[in-house]
Amino acid sequence: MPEPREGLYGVIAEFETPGELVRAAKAAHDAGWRRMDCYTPYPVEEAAEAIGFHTNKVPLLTLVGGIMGLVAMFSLETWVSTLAYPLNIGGRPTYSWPAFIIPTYEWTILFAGLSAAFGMIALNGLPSLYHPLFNAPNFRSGALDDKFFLCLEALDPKFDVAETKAYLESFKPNSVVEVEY
Amino acid sequence: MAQIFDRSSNALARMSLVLTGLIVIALGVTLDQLQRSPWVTRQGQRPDQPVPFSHKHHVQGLGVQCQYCHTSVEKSSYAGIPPTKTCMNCHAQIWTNAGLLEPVRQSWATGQSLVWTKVHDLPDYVYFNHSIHVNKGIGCSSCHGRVDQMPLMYAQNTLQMEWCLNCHRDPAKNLRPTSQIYNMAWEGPSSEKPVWCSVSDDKSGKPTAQSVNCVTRDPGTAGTEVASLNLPAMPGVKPVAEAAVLPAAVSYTRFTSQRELGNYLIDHYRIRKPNELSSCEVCHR
Amino acid sequence: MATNEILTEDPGLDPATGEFRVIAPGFSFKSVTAKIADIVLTPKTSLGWLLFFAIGGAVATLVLVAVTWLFLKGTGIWAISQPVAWGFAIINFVWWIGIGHAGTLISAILLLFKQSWRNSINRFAEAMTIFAVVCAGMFPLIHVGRPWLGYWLFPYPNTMNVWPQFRSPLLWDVFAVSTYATISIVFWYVGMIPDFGTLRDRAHSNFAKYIYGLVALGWRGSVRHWMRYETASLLLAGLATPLVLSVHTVISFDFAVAVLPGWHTTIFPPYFVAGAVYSGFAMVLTLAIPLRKVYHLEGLVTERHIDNMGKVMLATGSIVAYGYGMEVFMSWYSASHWEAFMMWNRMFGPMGWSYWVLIFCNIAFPLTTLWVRKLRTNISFMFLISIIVNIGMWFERFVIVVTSLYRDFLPSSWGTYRATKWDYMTYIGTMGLFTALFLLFVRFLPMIPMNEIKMMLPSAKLTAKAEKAVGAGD
Amino acid sequence: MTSERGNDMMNQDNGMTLAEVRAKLNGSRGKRYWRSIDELAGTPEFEAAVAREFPDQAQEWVDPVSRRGFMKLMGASLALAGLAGCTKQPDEPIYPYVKQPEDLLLGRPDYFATAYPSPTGGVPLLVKSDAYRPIKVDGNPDHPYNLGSSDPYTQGTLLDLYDPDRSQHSTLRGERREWAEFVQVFRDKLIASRGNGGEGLYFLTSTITSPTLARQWKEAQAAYPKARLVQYDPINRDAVRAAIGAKDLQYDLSAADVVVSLDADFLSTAAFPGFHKLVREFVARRKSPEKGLNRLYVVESTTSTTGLKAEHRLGLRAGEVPAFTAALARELGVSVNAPAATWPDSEANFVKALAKDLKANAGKSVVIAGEQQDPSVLALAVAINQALGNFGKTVFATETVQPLPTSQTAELKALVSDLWSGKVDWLVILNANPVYNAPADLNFKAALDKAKTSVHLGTHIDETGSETLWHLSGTHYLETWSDVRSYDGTVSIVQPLIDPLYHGHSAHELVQLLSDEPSLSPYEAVRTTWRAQLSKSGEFEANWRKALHAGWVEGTAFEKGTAVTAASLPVPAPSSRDSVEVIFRADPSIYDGRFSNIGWLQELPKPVTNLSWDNAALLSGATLTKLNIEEGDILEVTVGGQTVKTPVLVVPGHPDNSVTVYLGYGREQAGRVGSGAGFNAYLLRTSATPFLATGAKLAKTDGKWGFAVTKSHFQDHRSKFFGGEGSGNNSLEGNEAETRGIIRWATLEEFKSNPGFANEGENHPKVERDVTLFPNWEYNGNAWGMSIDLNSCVGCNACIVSCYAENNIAVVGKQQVRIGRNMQWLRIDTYFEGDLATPRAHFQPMACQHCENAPCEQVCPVGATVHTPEGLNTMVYNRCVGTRYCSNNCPYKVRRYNFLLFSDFETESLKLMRNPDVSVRSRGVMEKCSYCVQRISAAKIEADKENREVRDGEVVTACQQACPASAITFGNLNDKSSRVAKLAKDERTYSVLADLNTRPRTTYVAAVLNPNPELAEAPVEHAPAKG
Repeated sequence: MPEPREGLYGVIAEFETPGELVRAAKAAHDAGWRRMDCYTPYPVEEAAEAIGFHTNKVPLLTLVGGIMGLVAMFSLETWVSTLAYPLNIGGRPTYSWPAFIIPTYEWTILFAGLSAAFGMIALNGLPSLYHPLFNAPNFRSGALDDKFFLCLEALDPKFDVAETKAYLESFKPNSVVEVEY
Repeated sequence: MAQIFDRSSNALARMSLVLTGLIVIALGVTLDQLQRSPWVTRQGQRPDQPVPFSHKHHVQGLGVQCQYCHTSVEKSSYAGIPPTKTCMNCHAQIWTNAGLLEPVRQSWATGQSLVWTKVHDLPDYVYFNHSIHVNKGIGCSSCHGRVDQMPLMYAQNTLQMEWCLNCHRDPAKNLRPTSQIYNMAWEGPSSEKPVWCSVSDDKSGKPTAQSVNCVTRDPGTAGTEVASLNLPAMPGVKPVAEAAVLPAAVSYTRFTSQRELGNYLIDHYRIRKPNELSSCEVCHR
Repeated sequence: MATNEILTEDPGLDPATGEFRVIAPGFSFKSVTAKIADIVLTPKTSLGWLLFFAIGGAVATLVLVAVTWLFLKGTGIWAISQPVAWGFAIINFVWWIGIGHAGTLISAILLLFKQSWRNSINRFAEAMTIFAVVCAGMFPLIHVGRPWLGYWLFPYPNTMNVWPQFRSPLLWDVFAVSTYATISIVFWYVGMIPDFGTLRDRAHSNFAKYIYGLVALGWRGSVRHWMRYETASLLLAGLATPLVLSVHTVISFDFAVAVLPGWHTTIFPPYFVAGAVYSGFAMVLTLAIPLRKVYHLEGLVTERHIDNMGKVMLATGSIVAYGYGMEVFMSWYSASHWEAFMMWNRMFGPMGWSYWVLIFCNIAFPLTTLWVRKLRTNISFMFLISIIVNIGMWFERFVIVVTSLYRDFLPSSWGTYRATKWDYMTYIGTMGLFTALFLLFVRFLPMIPMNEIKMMLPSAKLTAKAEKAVGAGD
Repeated sequence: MTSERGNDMMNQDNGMTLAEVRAKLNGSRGKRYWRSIDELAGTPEFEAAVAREFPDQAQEWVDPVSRRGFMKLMGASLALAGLAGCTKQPDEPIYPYVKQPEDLLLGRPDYFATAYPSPTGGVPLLVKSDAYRPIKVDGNPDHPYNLGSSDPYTQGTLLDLYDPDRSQHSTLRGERREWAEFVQVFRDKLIASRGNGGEGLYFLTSTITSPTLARQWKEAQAAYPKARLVQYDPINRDAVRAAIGAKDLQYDLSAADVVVSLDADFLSTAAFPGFHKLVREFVARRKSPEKGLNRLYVVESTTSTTGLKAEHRLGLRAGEVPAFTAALARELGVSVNAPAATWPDSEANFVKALAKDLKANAGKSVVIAGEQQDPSVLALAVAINQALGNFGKTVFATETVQPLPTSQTAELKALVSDLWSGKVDWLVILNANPVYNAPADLNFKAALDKAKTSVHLGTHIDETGSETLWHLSGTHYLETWSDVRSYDGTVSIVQPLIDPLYHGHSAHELVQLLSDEPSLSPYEAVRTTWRAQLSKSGEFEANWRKALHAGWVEGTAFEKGTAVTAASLPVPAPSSRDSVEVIFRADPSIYDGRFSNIGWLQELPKPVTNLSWDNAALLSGATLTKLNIEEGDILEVTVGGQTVKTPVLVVPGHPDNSVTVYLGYGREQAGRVGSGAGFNAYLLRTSATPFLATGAKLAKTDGKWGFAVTKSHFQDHRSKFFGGEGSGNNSLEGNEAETRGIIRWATLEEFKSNPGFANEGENHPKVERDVTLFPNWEYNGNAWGMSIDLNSCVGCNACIVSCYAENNIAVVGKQQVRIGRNMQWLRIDTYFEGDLATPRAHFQPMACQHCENAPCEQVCPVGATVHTPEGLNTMVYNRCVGTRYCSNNCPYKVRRYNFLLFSDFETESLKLMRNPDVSVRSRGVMEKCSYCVQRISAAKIEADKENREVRDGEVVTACQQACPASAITFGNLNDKSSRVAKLAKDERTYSVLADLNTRPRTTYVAAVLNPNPELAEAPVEHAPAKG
């Protein structure tokens, strides 16, 4: 995540409908913008498509977590029952694998689930309690309510304050605002 | 609408998440260590005793044998704490005016017990038997440490279950010839200090533990050094010391490592298998 | 890409199908936010809420008193005895856990099946799950004789070199319930992060801004975040589905693994899971019907929801009925004296009444009436039936636990069971605890997921122009 | 029921000092460890409307949490957790001896021979002593009389020694006094009476059993010829004295093929003289059916285990037994001084068949008469035995075991009349409690006031002790020197195991005060008595030591003769069948009330009824129906103007229009355990009708009583459709026990045609080791196992009490027993069979079966119950968290759970009693039979030290040790030569619930009965035909 710094973060345009946002985002992406993002009150898959975000790593993390849980619990059970303190429990074999399946199963799910949730949060760079966008006067009042935002960021090589603002204005948004770090 | 959080809050939030994780781990490690710490186990602590009795002085200095005071160690679960009379056997004659011994004389005069604080204190649900350990080749120092070097008594070991199991699961590492039970300085055989053991053929009606004969000097060269365990007299059993005078006929095996000796003694002392020794009912009833 | 699906009309929204609408017409993004967020953000707490919270809290103190006395005296204050060593504690545990299942089912399984009508009820169903698991989770801990040693059930390195015994269904419970609780909480929380963002941005007081801001983790609605979020939600749903099936399966193992006639049966896992869902939906109805009335959410929780839940109950109730029938059948077909006697005793023994209560509440009444659509959409009737099924499902566990134990193998050790005031106090107290927790949830957390409702609004549909623009990019 | 007055009086008189002394001994009064005093003490009001099916809960609110407090408990429990958390053990002090006794080896028990002076003859004992504290009482295995067996009373006397409610010092009008002060006053009196020969000096004692005490009394009598000694026990042998004078009858059942009991309950309690030997010899003839079996006929009134064990049992009203005996005698050709009565067919057939069988076995049969019957029954029995030629073969007449045989009731009556006429100057009561147990018509309590000075010597300040002027703290038999004869005459020296706990003094000391050597100690007195006998061959000191060591004095057994003359006594005609009779019997658990304060015995489920903590009016089902009442209803029983209220309990096989009441209950000053339990049946008992009263009136009154019956009593009301008999007259349990193969038995004929009956057929599944999903666990070393012979078990409960003592089992109190929480590790399951009116019963001792495939172990989440390599199902208390799952999953329901804090961790005197080798279990912990693992471990350690295997018979479990019937055998199944391994191979051996494949290590040997073919059995198929 970028460290807080001085200067301009980018320019955001506020749209009334998801359709307008998607159109603008698609156009900007096609125009070569890469440091950009859309902000919507609910998931708009097309917007992600529009800015070229297709895949993410959450499933991989989940798989890795699940395998970790599986291996950890099954080996723990096997070790405990056969090596650490092998006891005769009601005449059952020490390596009672059918009984071991259940905790293993649970831990597989536990680790996978935690990996999915925390993986998502980590990949999203959260927590990010302070974010430059929150400086925009209209962002917090609308972004998670009923407005749709397109942000073109200053880090993009194509960025130029005046030109970018003008470019965004061309999509007829509700407003276009500069965002400071 | 303005920011709710300061710029620094991002770093703070992430740091606190990491910190929380670290604290949880640290807490676990601390608790794990704490339960083994002397604060809990009293390992190495020297509680206040009515008389600052020095095992070092009496054992190392004066050569008093363990069993002189702990009389029932070979016969009973309880090794025995000496009655005041045992102290007075000598201290009626020597150090009769020593201030340190005043509580002993008081006890003798009034008939009130000296009240010691237990140093090796097992929980009440643990049933430990001294006699079986001593009779099967576990020396005093294996558990109690170098008592002969302790001016004031303390517990050398934690006496926790894991510590007990450590040996019950692998007794070979601590077994020694029964002739060496009271030898505080016993360190086990090494290539510098080998041990020679033999088994007497005459096993009729005799505990095999007594028919194992171990010596610390090469029996081929010089006279053997033998100390023996006073087992209760049994019909048809000759004292070991007598048997040991007849070395010529038997063949000795030379041991240079504790592991070899331990395994040899496990066979000949008929030590039970680790799964039997670590079975719950052995200690808990 | 599923672009075509988005353009096709959602059947649930089409009045032509004759289905109830999932959401009443007339809602916009703005009004959805306002409707849901304002319940939470209003500075005024209604008197009714305070009253019910006070009642819930007062009832919850029963648990406190009962558990304090329990810890002072021991489990002997309960009715448990030698043949019947498990009583209310285990019954309540199974009952509460079962109730919890509907929440996970709604949020996870219906999500996977793309049953979008679930969106309105999934949040509070999940909350119900968590609070039910809280109530349930208390019981295994307090029911043991030495609760302060409960941590011995966890595998941790210790100075005794002793480990838990992994063949015991109780240990499986530990893993199943703790996993279930953890995953449910995580799922619930993840689901609320965007809504917390909304609340943060709408809150007036600084304190609310700060608190909601913290728990929102700085959520700002980036579509990249949204995409990962959607993936994670789907994965969690995918994981929670086998989990929820496994949890009640594992709990049924507490009984099925035992040798006791009446417990030792392979039908238990499916029948427990179905029963759990059955009771869970009943509890969702019990909660949803007053809530939509009090908070005027009839537009978001419509008759469609009530009807659908009735159908789910009909389905799961039928599975449960099949389970009961199969038990009876097996007790005859197995030609086992144990089974036959157990079933005779269950029906006609001294505690046979409990079996007939259960048959009436779970089978006779609901499964005859729920077929009727008119009754299914009759709110008061559904409320009544939800209460009856809750009672019936409690008796199911009572029958399983008590009537199997009190007359088992050796006639010499037959006994009986009569609950004490402490049993009742603990049970009723957990209902108070549940109510209090639920009221707190209703007051301080968004009880309907705003973002998921917004997705279903007509205005969320992309215009053809925008669609074309995206399509061109592919 | 009892009144509150006595208790109040005790409080006024003795309250302060009692409290002081208790504070001194215990540091505190001690918590109410058995049951709430409020229930116990003064107010025996009946509980309101409590249906038996739903016993209510103890009122925990009322019961204070006690000083222990929450934190202390938690702390202790955390410490028990084995330092697993951050808990530390507290510092523990060591108190070494100042001078250690030479022969004391701390940590190892010592064993001393002594004897329990039971009123019917001494029980020779070998007492286990740990650091000089007696901790276990068992029979002396070398003694020819009991060969190591014991009985519930004897086992219970250990707790009597340590009873915290024992009198702790002597008192005068409730004020504390020293023994010496009494001696001074008494000596003054004696000096004053010397002139008049001791006139006005009266002694009242329980039956004297000690030859030394008898000798001391005779010497005193010589010095004070006008002094009077009265012996009185409520359960006395006056009938024997009336029938055969100062003689006793001994029976040799090993030579008897046919045994007939005429209301003689010789198998169920030690109250019957010679119990230990009788049981042993009786069951010895039942252990090998292949060698033939004896046959037992029982004609009895109240149902007893003897009757239930019999091949043929005839239930008669007690008043009909004399006439029946006469009929039998007449049938056998004995001349009878009574008119012939007419009998219904069943009885008439019974007499014919019985007489025929007896004639066929003349000289090989025994007729035993009950001592609580009319003397004519005893006299006729002697005549019958004489006619059959049994004397000298199976019956012997000997000198009586009582050194001073008297007719006790008559003597007591004379004493009371002397009291009223003011002749009694001093009344010294020794170890007797007449205020409580004297016949009601004598009104002893009022008469006692007439004595100018009254003295009571006893271990408790009981009903009598609180009425007399002086109370002297007495000694328990384990605290003093004495002697006693066993029923066979062999003398045992009673040697003390411990100094008197409360500075008590014995009757020997008091009687000795009347002699020339008033300060002669009981030790010297006993030595004096036996000096001549022990000097016969060899030196006295050596012989004395030998007698002490062995436990008996050689050559003192009675000579077995045949000379006895039965008095010719009129045979009372039976009362009308419509008139209600009341039968008085000693309680099977607490005898005549002397054991009331022994929690072990109070909590013991009585044989037949399985009732604990109470007595009741025992009725037949038909009488109950006739009276239109239910079990638990309250009945007013009126006999001769006296009325008591008593709850009602049905007993299978009880005669109609007859009520049995057990004596010994309703005590007001027994102590914290016994006071207030049950109702006082002595109030109905008159000196004229001590064991049977007729013309009683029964009337239902208000209220309900909740019984603590440990087993359910449901009748089988199932219709045939649901698998029942359909008659509503059979016990559901009995049917189920049969169907489930829990009880398996056969008649001798069936056994002969199919010796393997126990493991064949649909209801008799057997363990099949090959049927398994996983490999069988191999046991290569020792494999401990137990075998219980169901043909031998007579259900006497000795094993249970022995188990209490050995394993530190807690007593839980009536309320807890009622809701099924008794802690007995071992129980004796009683399964009735057949019609409720004429049942047969099977007794099955049931403890942990130590299943190899233990269902309990598999479900314990913390591994607190696991299998040892030797096959023990071991329970690790300190690991248990108390989920109780193991108990649920135990098909035998033998696990016991500490629902509350049942064990007493506070009362000092009880701490002395505990077995140091067994953990005392705290609350929240499961426990169960361990096969006495502490004994196994001790034996293994000894064997290991000697590098040998444990020998067969080296490990004896506590139950096995106590069993008078040798029904229990324990040992190593892998040792093919061991007795248990041989029994395990016996064809009759079966496993209970074998079809569950739990593979129990405890197996049962199926019973084989030997019915007389002429007395038709109910046509029930017990065993499948061969093939």
